[in-house]
Amino acid sequence: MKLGRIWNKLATPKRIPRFYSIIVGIVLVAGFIVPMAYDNHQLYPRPTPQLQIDEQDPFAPYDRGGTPLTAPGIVKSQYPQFAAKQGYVTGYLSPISILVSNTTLYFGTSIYSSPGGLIDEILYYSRGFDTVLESSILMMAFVVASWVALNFTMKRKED
Amino acid sequence: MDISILGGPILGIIPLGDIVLYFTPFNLFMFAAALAFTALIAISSTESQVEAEFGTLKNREVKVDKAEFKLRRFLAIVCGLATAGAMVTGDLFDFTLFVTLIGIVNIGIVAAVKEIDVLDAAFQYGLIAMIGTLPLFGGAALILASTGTISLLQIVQIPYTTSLMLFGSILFFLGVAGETGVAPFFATKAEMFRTPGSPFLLIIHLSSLLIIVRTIEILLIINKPF
Amino acid sequence: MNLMANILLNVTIAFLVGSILLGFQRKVMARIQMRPGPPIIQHLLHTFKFFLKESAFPKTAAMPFYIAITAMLCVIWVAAVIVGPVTEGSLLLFFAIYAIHKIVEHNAGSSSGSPYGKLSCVRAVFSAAAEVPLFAVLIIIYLKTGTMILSSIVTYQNQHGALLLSIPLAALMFFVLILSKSPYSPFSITKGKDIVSGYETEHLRGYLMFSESISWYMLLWIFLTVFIGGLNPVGYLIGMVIITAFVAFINALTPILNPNHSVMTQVTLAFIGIVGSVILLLY
Amino acid sequence: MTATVLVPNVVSPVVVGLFLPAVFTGIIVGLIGLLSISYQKNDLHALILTDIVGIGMLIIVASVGTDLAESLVLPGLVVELAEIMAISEILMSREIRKQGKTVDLMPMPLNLDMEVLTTAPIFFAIILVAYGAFLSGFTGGAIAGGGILFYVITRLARGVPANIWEGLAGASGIAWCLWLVGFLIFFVAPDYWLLALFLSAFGVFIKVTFKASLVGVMGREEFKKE
Amino acid sequence: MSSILDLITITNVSAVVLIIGTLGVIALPKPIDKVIMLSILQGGLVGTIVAAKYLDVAMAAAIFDPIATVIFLIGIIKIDEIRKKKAKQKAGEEGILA
Amino acid sequence: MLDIYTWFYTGVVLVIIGSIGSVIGPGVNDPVIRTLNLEIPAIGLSLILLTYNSTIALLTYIAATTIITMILLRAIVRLEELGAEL
Repeated sequence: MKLGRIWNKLATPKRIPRFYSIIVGIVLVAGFIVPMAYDNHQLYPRPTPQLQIDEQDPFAPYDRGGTPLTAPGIVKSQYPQFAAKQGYVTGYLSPISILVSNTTLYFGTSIYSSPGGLIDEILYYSRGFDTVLESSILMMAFVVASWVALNFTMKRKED
Repeated sequence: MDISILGGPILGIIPLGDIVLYFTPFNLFMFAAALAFTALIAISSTESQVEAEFGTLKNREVKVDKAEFKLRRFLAIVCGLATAGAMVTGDLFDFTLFVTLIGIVNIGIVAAVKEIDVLDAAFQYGLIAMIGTLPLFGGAALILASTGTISLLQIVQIPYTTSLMLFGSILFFLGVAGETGVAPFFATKAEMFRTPGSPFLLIIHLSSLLIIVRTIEILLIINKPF
Repeated sequence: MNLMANILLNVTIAFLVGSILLGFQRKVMARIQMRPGPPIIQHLLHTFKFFLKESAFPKTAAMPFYIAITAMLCVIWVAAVIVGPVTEGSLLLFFAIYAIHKIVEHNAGSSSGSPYGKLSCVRAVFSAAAEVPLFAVLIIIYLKTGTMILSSIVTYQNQHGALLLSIPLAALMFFVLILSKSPYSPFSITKGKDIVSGYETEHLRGYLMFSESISWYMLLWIFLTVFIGGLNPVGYLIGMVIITAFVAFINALTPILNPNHSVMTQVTLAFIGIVGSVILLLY
Repeated sequence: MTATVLVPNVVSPVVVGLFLPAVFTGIIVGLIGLLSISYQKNDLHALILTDIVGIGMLIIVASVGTDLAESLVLPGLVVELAEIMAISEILMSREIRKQGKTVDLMPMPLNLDMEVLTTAPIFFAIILVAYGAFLSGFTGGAIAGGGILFYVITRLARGVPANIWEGLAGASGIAWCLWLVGFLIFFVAPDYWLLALFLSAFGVFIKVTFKASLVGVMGREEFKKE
Repeated sequence: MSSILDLITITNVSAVVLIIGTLGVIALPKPIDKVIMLSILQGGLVGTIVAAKYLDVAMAAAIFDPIATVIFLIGIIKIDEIRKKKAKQKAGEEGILA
Repeated sequence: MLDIYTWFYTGVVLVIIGSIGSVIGPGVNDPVIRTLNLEIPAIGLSLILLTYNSTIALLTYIAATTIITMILLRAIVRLEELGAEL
């Protein structure tokens, strides 16, 4: 029975990733003909690329307004009612950051990746749960990899 | 459209910033089931597998050794919690991360075994899980691009379905199928179940089936046929 | 009526009717195969007998788990009765219940440590891949009626006629699913006689048979409610007897398929069913 | 001087214009990767090629072009990294098992007399760790971790990895708890948001740093076997 | 004339360098040559980042690029050694057989 | 403004050529060469991230690529050492 043989072949572990990738590939090809309408009313929109840097903003490209500890920055989140201190993280600058941003125009990213800043607001506050998961994923991967490495690939004890 | 025609009326929400968890009877049932099984796993010991040996009349007993047992139980509990979380989350991207976490933990549960066949299956499943991140995250991103939001409670209020949303959700479904490794790419996963340690194997199966069921709810929320 | 009493009544009905239907199925099969066969109430008697017998636990079993898994099977099917006849809740919940049923089936096999149970477990995982797509007919129903709530589906059918006529392929898919859940069916690879009935050999049979009866009743109940709709109790009973007899005919005349082929047959049927139904819906 | 546009109402037309080319690029790259995997017989090559698929995924996510998209790229990246690590380890474990115990890996003295390798490590490591500490948070962790990793790989000393390992892993676990506490403070006591922010930022920083340096320990064992 | 000179900006030069590096990495057969071309490629990346005026990112990139190069060098040398050793072993075995 | 498009399309070209190169480029049957070629799409992606001004993502990506390279090379060397037939 020919059909039976095809079914048997498809059930071999080694073939399945290949089979799966073919299926995903076929679906992806459909992406070329699907009309793609981009909704420009997005959450957390950002200014045109390079706009802030061209205007010599020391906090480019992550300047969203606000003054440290007094006024919150502008954040367009989904549920502002669920985040009591929204915008404060964005507006926060650590003392070092204030110092450095006064001396140079090209401070850019580093200021905002120190505690405070827009990405911190999203990563730790409004979408903080995502980061919990994300670091859990990393941790689990490390648990798995390090366990296997310690017990099998590095020590290679008899077992 | 209202979310209550799918899983029943909303019984409550837990807001965590932009990520809002919601409970309908449907979500609550699966949440409770996942937690119940996780609790069961936490207190159970493993079985020892008895196999007949070739050529003699003796039996061979395959046991899970202590260190391996602890690691696998830990991973299984994490997997159970992740499944429970995925059942109630109301955020598309949060869901994808839960699914990925489940995928990696599933690989981990069988990664410590000694059978080559099982390891091979785990590796192939891992490959699928890695390929699956493209449709999974890509699909979520396309849905975000087409709707402007990834909160399911917001998406459900959009009255129409664009073709990009449909395309995104097909990709998303493929991604979930790859990440959890059940239908229709079943053989890799079934091969993994030959190893001893049944409570842990339960969680692999539990997570993938419940995730598939939940994905179907999510897809029905995103795509509105009428 | 008091909710608690309602649940109790419905569970009792489900159990009794389910058991007798399963007994009836055996009888029909026996007659087709020119045997006298056991009496119709045999399944019911068996269940009681197993509740009274002393239980034995294998030394190799994974302990609290081994017992809890059978209790879990009972719990989920009682939950199904609550969602179904008692509150007429969401179809998606049935989907979830069915998924957990597959999980329990799988783990009942692996928790005893017996190699036969293990094979049954591996096959349960196999067959899950086929049965979950089959269960996805619920989505076709949703696409057709625009709701997942059972009471609304019944109302829809009162207005537009039975779904059996408008989406026959979906009904066929669901029927294949029912078929695969019946004893001695060509798709029952998890309980095949080649692996000594799989997980069923080892476990507390009383609980297993109890939930088996309820699950059989519930599957038929869902089929009748969703595809024919608005029946009175007598109508339900007649419908169940007819389907059981029909299933018995099929089971008596077919062998058990090889696991791969069983799964792939189901997947192929599911594929045909889903694609066909979607095409029918679009027209 | 501050910018004229802080937060626009709608996404800038430049980004909207780039959306289609970016998504198509992502799809094309994904297709190339998928096709190559589909005819790839060798498992190691298939693993390497999944990286391409991951790049396709990141392009599609980035194409949305908002701040949200950027913060979604980060998890995508981490998932990719995590899965590659776990799966490559499983592949090695499988192969070692396949070869059997008799295959003794011959210790291979590695004579690398390159100037770069003796002077560069400390310098680079110090710079990177300092820079990472200054950045803190997610990126800081990655950068400082990279520094330690580099140092550990190239260092000639060959210590006892298991002990260091457990210490590092424990530290990163504590850091993870730190970060969880920070996250909870945000919602339980929003008035202490500054404390929460610092806990989160440094928790993640320490965690990511130690994770990356664990890779280094793994690598040292690999390359510096005497 | 000046219009042509206008084209010589950091961006365009980096783009050209990037393309050259790409072709080099793909086309050259030997791993060591590839590593050298990779450095050119990374130089192009740093140039582009500088053109975007993100100096601190450029700094990080400039630090990480040599690290990647060194990792590649270690890997290549190591793998070369293994292959040589294997070839020698094989030759030795054949010698014994002969 | 033109700069943005230059970066973006250079990135696109790099990503596509690079991935084709690491799939069917000369000598890619050697895993080391394949990993080396994989650096090209990685740099292309960096350019695309730069276009969208996702600087923090870019920074993290540059760091992560190094780690991924390291992991892959470790696997390659180890498997080569084993003489594994995959």
